[in-house]
Amino acid sequence: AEPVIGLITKTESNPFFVKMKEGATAEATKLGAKLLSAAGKTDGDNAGQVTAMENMIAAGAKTILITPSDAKAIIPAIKKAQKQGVMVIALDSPTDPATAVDALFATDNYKAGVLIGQYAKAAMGGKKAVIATLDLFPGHPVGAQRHNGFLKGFGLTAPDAKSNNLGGAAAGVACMADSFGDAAKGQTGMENCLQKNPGINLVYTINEPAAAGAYKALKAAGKEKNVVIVSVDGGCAGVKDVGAGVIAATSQQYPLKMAAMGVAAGVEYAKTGKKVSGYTDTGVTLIADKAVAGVDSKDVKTGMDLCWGNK
Amino acid sequence: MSTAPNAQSPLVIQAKGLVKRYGQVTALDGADFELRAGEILAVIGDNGAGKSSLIKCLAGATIPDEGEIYLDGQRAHFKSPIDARRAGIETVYQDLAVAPAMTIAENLFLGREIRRPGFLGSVLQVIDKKKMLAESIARMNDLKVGIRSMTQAVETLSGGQRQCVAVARAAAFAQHVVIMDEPTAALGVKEGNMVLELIRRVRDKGLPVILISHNMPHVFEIADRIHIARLGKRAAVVDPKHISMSDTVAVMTGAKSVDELPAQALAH
Amino acid sequence: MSTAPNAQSPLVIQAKGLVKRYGQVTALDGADFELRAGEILAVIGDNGAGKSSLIKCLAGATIPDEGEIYLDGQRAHFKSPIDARRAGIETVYQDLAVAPAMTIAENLFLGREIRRPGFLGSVLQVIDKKKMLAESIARMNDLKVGIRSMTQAVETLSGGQRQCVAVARAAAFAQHVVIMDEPTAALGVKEGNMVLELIRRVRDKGLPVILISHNMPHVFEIADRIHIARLGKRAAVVDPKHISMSDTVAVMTGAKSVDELPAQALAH
Amino acid sequence: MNSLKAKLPPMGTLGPFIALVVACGFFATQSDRFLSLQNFSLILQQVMVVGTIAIGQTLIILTAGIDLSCGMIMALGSIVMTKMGADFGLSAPVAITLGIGATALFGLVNGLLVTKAKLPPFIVTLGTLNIAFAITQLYSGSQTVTEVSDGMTWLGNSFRIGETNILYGVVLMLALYLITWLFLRETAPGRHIYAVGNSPEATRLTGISTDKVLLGVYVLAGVFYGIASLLSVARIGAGDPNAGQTENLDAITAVVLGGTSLFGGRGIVLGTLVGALIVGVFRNGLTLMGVSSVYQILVTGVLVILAVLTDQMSRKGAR
Amino acid sequence: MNSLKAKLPPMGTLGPFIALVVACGFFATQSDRFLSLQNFSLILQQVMVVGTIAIGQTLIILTAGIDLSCGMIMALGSIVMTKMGADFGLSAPVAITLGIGATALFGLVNGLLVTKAKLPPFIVTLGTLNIAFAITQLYSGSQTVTEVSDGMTWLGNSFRIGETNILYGVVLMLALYLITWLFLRETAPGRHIYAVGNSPEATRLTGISTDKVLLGVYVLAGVFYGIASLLSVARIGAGDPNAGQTENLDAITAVVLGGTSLFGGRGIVLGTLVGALIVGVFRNGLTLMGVSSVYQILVTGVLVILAVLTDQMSRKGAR
Ligand SMILES: Nc1ncnc2c1ncn2[C@@H]1O[C@H](COP(=O)(O)OP(=O)(O)OP(=O)(O)O)[C@@H](O)[C@H]1O
Ligand SMILES: Nc1ncnc2c1ncn2[C@@H]1O[C@H](COP(=O)(O)OP(=O)(O)OP(=O)(O)O)[C@@H](O)[C@H]1O
Ligand SMILES: [Mg+2]
Ligand SMILES: [Mg+2]
Repeated sequence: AEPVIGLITKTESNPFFVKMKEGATAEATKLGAKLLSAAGKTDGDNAGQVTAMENMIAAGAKTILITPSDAKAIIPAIKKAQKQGVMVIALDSPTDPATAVDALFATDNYKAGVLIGQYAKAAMGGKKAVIATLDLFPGHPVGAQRHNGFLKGFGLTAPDAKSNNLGGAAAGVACMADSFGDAAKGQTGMENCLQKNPGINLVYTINEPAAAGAYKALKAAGKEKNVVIVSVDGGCAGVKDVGAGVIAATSQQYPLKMAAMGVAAGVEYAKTGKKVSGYTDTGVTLIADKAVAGVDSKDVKTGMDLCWGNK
Repeated sequence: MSTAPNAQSPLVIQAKGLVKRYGQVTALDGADFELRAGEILAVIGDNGAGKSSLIKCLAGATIPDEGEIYLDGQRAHFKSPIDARRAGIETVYQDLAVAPAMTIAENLFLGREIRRPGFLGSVLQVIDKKKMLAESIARMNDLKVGIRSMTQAVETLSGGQRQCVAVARAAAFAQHVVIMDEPTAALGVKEGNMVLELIRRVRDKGLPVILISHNMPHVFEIADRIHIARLGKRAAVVDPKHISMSDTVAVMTGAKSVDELPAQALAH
Repeated sequence: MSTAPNAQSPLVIQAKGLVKRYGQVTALDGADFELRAGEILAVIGDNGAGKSSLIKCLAGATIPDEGEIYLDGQRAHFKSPIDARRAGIETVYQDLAVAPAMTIAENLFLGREIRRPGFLGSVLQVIDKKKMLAESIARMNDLKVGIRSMTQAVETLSGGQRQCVAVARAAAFAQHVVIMDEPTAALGVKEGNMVLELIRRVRDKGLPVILISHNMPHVFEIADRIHIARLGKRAAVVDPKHISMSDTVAVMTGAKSVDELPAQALAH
Repeated sequence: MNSLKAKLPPMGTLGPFIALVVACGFFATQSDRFLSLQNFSLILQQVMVVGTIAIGQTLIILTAGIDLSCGMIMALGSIVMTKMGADFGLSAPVAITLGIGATALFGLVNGLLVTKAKLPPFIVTLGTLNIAFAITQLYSGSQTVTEVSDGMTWLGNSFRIGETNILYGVVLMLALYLITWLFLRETAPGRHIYAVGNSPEATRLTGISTDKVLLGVYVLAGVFYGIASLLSVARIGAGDPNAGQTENLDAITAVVLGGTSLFGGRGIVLGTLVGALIVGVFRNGLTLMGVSSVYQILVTGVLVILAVLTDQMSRKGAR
Repeated sequence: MNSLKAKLPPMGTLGPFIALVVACGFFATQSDRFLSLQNFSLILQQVMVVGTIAIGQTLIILTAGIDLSCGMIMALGSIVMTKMGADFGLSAPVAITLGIGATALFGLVNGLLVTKAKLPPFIVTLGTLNIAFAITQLYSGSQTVTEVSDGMTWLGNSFRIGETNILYGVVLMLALYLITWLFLRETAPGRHIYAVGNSPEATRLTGISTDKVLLGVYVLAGVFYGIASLLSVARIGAGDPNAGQTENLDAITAVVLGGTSLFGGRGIVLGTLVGALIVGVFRNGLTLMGVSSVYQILVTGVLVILAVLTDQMSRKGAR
C-alpha cells in the first residue's frame, strides 16, 4: 500500500502553514504517498494536535510531521506515537527538549529575529531608534523568540531563546501591541502606538501581514517615509512588499522546503524502515531592498524566487 | 340594527368532524360546529372540553388532524393565522397573544400599523405613531378601562387591562367573524359589561361572534345560541330562550343527556 | 368546625398605608388592609384597582415603597416570597406562577418535594416520585378536574386546568394564611364550585383566606367580609349579609360613596 | 411567565453611555494623549468594521437569535470582492456588489435554515461559520489579495474637519446606525422585528408571518456583513482571508454591552454602537497607558464587567 | 407567552442519538478502520476533557445562562495543580484539590456576579474568561509545566477489556455524566435547576431561593471544570497554559447538539455526551477518510447542520 504520512500544522489559515501543506502535498503526489492533514483550531491548541495525531495513527500513518503548537505539552503524545512505531518529525518549531522527536526540519526563529534586528540597527544608521513592536499574542513561543531575537540583534537587553516572555520596556521599547499576525489588528495596534508615541521610527512586526497593517497606519498618519518597518516570515506577498518599499527587510524562512523534506523522509521510512534523525536547519535569509553595510542580505529578486521555498 | 338570526340564516363557518390529538391526549374527538350569519354563538364546556382547541382550528392557529372547515360554504384550508386573518376572522386567544415588551398602542395595531401618508408610508412603511395613539385611546375608552398611558408596555398592565387590549384589537379589526376565548374572565363587573356591550355592537354591525365563556349569566344574557362542548365533541346546541341555566349546566357536565331535554330547548 | 369570625377575632394580617409606585403609575396609594382569624375575606375592585399589587405586598412578591405590614400583631418585613412562605402564607398568583415545562406533580411540589426516606432523602435529597404522583392525583381529584396524567407538562394544560394546579398547590401547603388572586377566573361552573368548596374547607381548618374575585355571586356566596379596593385605596369593608350586590358594585365603581351606605352594611 | 424579562427595566442607551463616559474619564486621567479629537477619530476607525457587523448582529439578537458566522461571512465577502476585481478585472462597483451578494446569500442560507428547517440559530451559524471559513480559505488559497483598486478602498480615505481626519467609512457606519435605528423605531417591519423577538407565538397569532420577518433579518444582516467586508478592505487595503475570526464574539459583546437582551425583543441599536466604542476605548486607552498585553487582557476582563455594572447601577438610579 | 418554547417537543436524547448513529454508519462505510472498539475508545479519550467541561456548561445553560469562561478556567486549574506540584512539591491529592478549588472559586465569582450584581452571564463570563486567561499566562510565565507527578496523570492510564484500552479518565467522565443525570432527574436541587431555567419568576414565587440555586450551579460547574483540568493534565501529561481557548464554543456546541435549549429549562445532560461524541466522531471519521484539513472544516460545518436536522426530523416522526 502507499505510505501514509500525516501533517499537522498549528492553524489552517496562516499562509505560512498553507504553504507548508502545499509543499507536502506536491512532494507526496510526486513520491506516491497519501498525505493526511490536520491543524489545531487556534495557534496554541495543543489538545487539537494530540487528537489529530491519534486519529492519523488510527488511519495508518507511519510518519507524522508536526509543527508543535506547544513545544513541551506535545511530548507525551509524541512518545506514545513513537511507541507504536511511528516516526515523528517536527517542522518549523522544535520541541522542548528537541530530542523528543526523531528529527527536526526547522528554522531558528530567534536567529531570524537576531538577523532582522541587526539589519534594523544598521538601517537606522546611528539615529536614535524609537521602537514599536507588533507581536503575535501573549504566551506564544514563536512570537517571543522572534521578538527577543530582534531585541538581541538590535543590541538591546533581551531574554534568551527559551523565554516565552517578551523583553520590552526595560530594553527601551516605546510601544508593544499584539497583532495576532493579522493585518487589521496590526493596523489597530500601530495606530494606538502612534497615538502613544508619535516619534516612533522603527517598527518590528511578527510577520508581513502585520507589517502591511502597520504601514497602512503609518501612511494614514503621513509618517510612512520616515519609519523603518522590519519583519520576519518571508512569504511571497511579504517579499513583494519589501520590493515595494513597504517593508525595509524581512527574515525569510522556508516552510515548503521543510515539508518536502519531511514527506521524503516519511516515504523513505515506509520503504526501507530507515529513520532520519537530528536537526536540519532549513535556513534563514535576510531579504532587503537596500543592502546595508555589515549585514548580509539578498535582494528582492532572490527573495521572490525563494519565497517560502519555492525552489 | 340587524334582524335576529334564525335557522334560515346562512352558515358562515361550518366544521365537520374535527379531530386534534396531542400525544395521547385527544383534545378534539370529531367535533362539529356551525356559526350562522349575524348571531352570537356561545361555546361553553368544562375545563379541558376542547373549546380553545376548537376555535384555534377555526382561527388557523392549529391545523386539525382530521375534519373539514367551510367558510361561507367554501372549503377552507387555514395553514396559519395569516390565512384566517385574511379571511376576516379576528380572534382573542385565551392566553392573550400580546407582545409583553411592546406598548398598548403597538399591540393594538401589530401587523396592521397605521402608516404615514404618501411615500413615507407606502414605500418606507413609516408608521404614524400619533394617529395610532389617538386611535388606541378611542378604542380603549370604548371599554371604559382606566389605563393611564397607551405607551405603557403591556407587561406592566394588570390582568384585566391586558385582556381589554386583546378584546379591543379583535373588535376593531374584524371584517367577517370575531372569535373570543373567555374575553371577560379577568374583567371586573364594569369592564365585563362593557365587553358584552361591545360584542353586541359588533353583532349589530352584522358580524357573527363566537364567545367562549364560563360565565353563565353572561352567556344567557347575550347568546343567540349556545354550543355545548363536552369531551372533545359537540354535545348539543341549545336555545337560551327555551332552556334553563341549570339544564344547560347539567348537559355541559354530563349530568343530563341531550335526549332528556325538551325538543324546543335545542337550537337549529 | 370553626366558629364564625367576628369583630373580636384577632387580626392575622394587618397593613397600614401601603404605597407602591411603578414609574408614574401609582398602583397602591395608601391602602389599608385587615384580615381576621378564621375568615374568608373577599377583595373586589375594578381592573387596575390595585388588588394584585396589594396581595403581592402581603406575599412578599413585591416590597411596598411605604407602609407597614403586621403578621399576628408583629411587624413583618417580607424581603422575598421565601419569607412569606416561611411564615405559612401560601399564594395563588393571578398569572399562575408555574414552570411551564415541568409536570403537574413537580409544579405542585416545587420547593417542597417529598423526599425518599432515610439517607437517600435526607442527605442526597432524592425525591420520591411515586409518592408525589399519588399525592398529586389525590389533590387534583379533590378539585374534580379531568386531567389524564400528572406527568403531563403544565404548558400542555388548558387554561382552567392550569389554574387548578396553582389552587391545589396553595390549598395543600398553607399553614397560616391562603391568598388566592382570581382562582376561579378560568374555571368552568363545576370546577369553580369545587374551588369554592375547597376554600371553605381551608377556612374550616381554621386558616383565614383572602379571595380576590370579579365573580360577585361567588363572592357573596362565600365571603365573610368584603374589602372593596378602589384607585389604590381601601374604599370600604362591607358585610355581605347586610348589603346588596348592586350597592357593593356601586361602591366599587364609584357610583355610590361609602357615606351613602347604611351603617350596618359596613363590616368591622 | 416571562417574568425575568418582565423585570428588566425599559432599555435605553443611557446606561451603556454612562459606562462609556466613565471609561473615557478614567483614561483621560491616565494618559494626556487620550482626550483628543484625533484619537477619537482613530477609535472610530478601529471599531468601524466590527461596529458595522454588530448592526446585523443586533437585528438577529433582537429576534432572539444569535449569529456566530458574522465575522467569517465578512471575510468571505472581502475576498470575493477583491478577487473579483483582481482576477477578472471587474470594476469596483460590480465587484463590491458581488461581494455583498455573497454575504447576503449566506445570510439567506442562515435564514432559511432557521425558519424553514426550524434549527436553532446557534447551530446553524456555527455550521455556516465553518463553511464560510473553508470557502474563504479555498477560494483565496489563504493568500491575502493585495491588488485592490482605488474604487474599493475609497471609504478608507478621509476628509478633514479642523485638525481631525474623518474616514468616509466611519461616516458610513454612523449613517447605517442612524438609519437602522430609525428603521427599527419608526417603520412597521422594524416593529415586527421587536415583536418576533418579544413573543414569536403572539406575533404569529396576530397574523404576521414570523418566517418572513426572520428571513428578512438574516438577509439584511448579511448585507451589513457585506458592507463590513467593504469597510475592512478599505481599512486594510487588501482582502484578508484571515480576517473575521474573532469578530463574532466581539460583535455579540458590543450588542450585549449596549444593553440588548440575548433573549430577544429588547434593545436599541444605538446602544450597540456605544458597546463597540467601549471595547475600542479600552483597547486604545490601555495601549496609551502602556499596559503590556497580558495585563491588557486582565484589565479588559475587569473593565467589561465594570461597564455593565455601571450600566446596571445607572438604571437603578433612574428608576 | 413562552409559546416558542412551548412548541418544542419534550426533549430526549433520542434525536441526537439517532444523529450519532447515522454519522457512525456513514463513516463505517467510508473507512474500514472506523468501526472498531479501539477506535471508539480513542474517540472517547479525545472528548473526555471537553465532555467533562460540557457537563458544567449544561448545568449553566439549563438555568438559561451561558459560560464563555469554562475553557480558560479549566486551563487555569491545570496550571494551578501542576505548578503546585512542581513548585512546592505538594502531593498529587493536595495539588489537585487546590486546582479544583481555584476553578470552583472562579465559578463562585461568576455566580456572585450573576446573582448578586444581576449581570448577564454572557458578559460576566466574557470578563472572567479574559481574567482567567491572563492569570494563567502570568502565573505560568506562559511556560508549559512538564514536571507532573504520576499521581496527577493516573487518570491517563488505561486498563484493557479484551483488545480495547480504556482510560480511567473516560470511566470517570462517564460516571460523572451518570451521576449528574441522576442528580438532575431524581433530586430536589436538580429539579430546582430546571425550574429556575424554565421560569425564574415562578420559581422565586414558590419560595425557592433562585439565587442559591444559581450560585450552586456556577460553583458546581467550576468543580466540573476543575475535574476537566485534571483530565487534561492526565491526557497530555503536562499543564498547558494555552489550553482551553476553544473549549467554550466546543462545549456549548455539544450542549446544543445534545438537544438542550439555550433558553433554559429544557434538556437532558446525557444528550450533551452524545453531542460531544458527535463532534469527536466527525473529527475522527474525517481524518480516517483522509479528508484534507480545510475540507474537514467545510464538511464539519455541513455535518453539524445535518446532525441537528436529523434530530429535528426524528422528533417530528416521534410525534
Ligand atoms: N399543546 C398541547 N399539548 C398537549 N395537550 C394539549 C395541548 N393543548 C391542549 N391540550 C389538551 O387538550 C385538552 C383540551 O384543551 P383546551 O385548551 O381545548 O380546553 P378548553 O375547553 O379550552 O378548557 P378551558 O376552559 O380550561 O380553557 C386538554 O385536556 C389539554 O390538556
Ligand atoms: N410591574 C408593573 N409596572 C408598571 N405598572 C404596573 C406594574 N404592575 C402593576 N402596574 C399597574 O398598577 C395598577 C394596579 O395593578 P394591579 O395588577 O394591582 O390591578 P388589579 O386590581 O389586580 O387589576 P385586575 O383586576 O385587572 O387584575 C395598574 O394600573 C397596572 O397597570
Ligand atoms: Mg380554553
Ligand atoms: Mg390583578
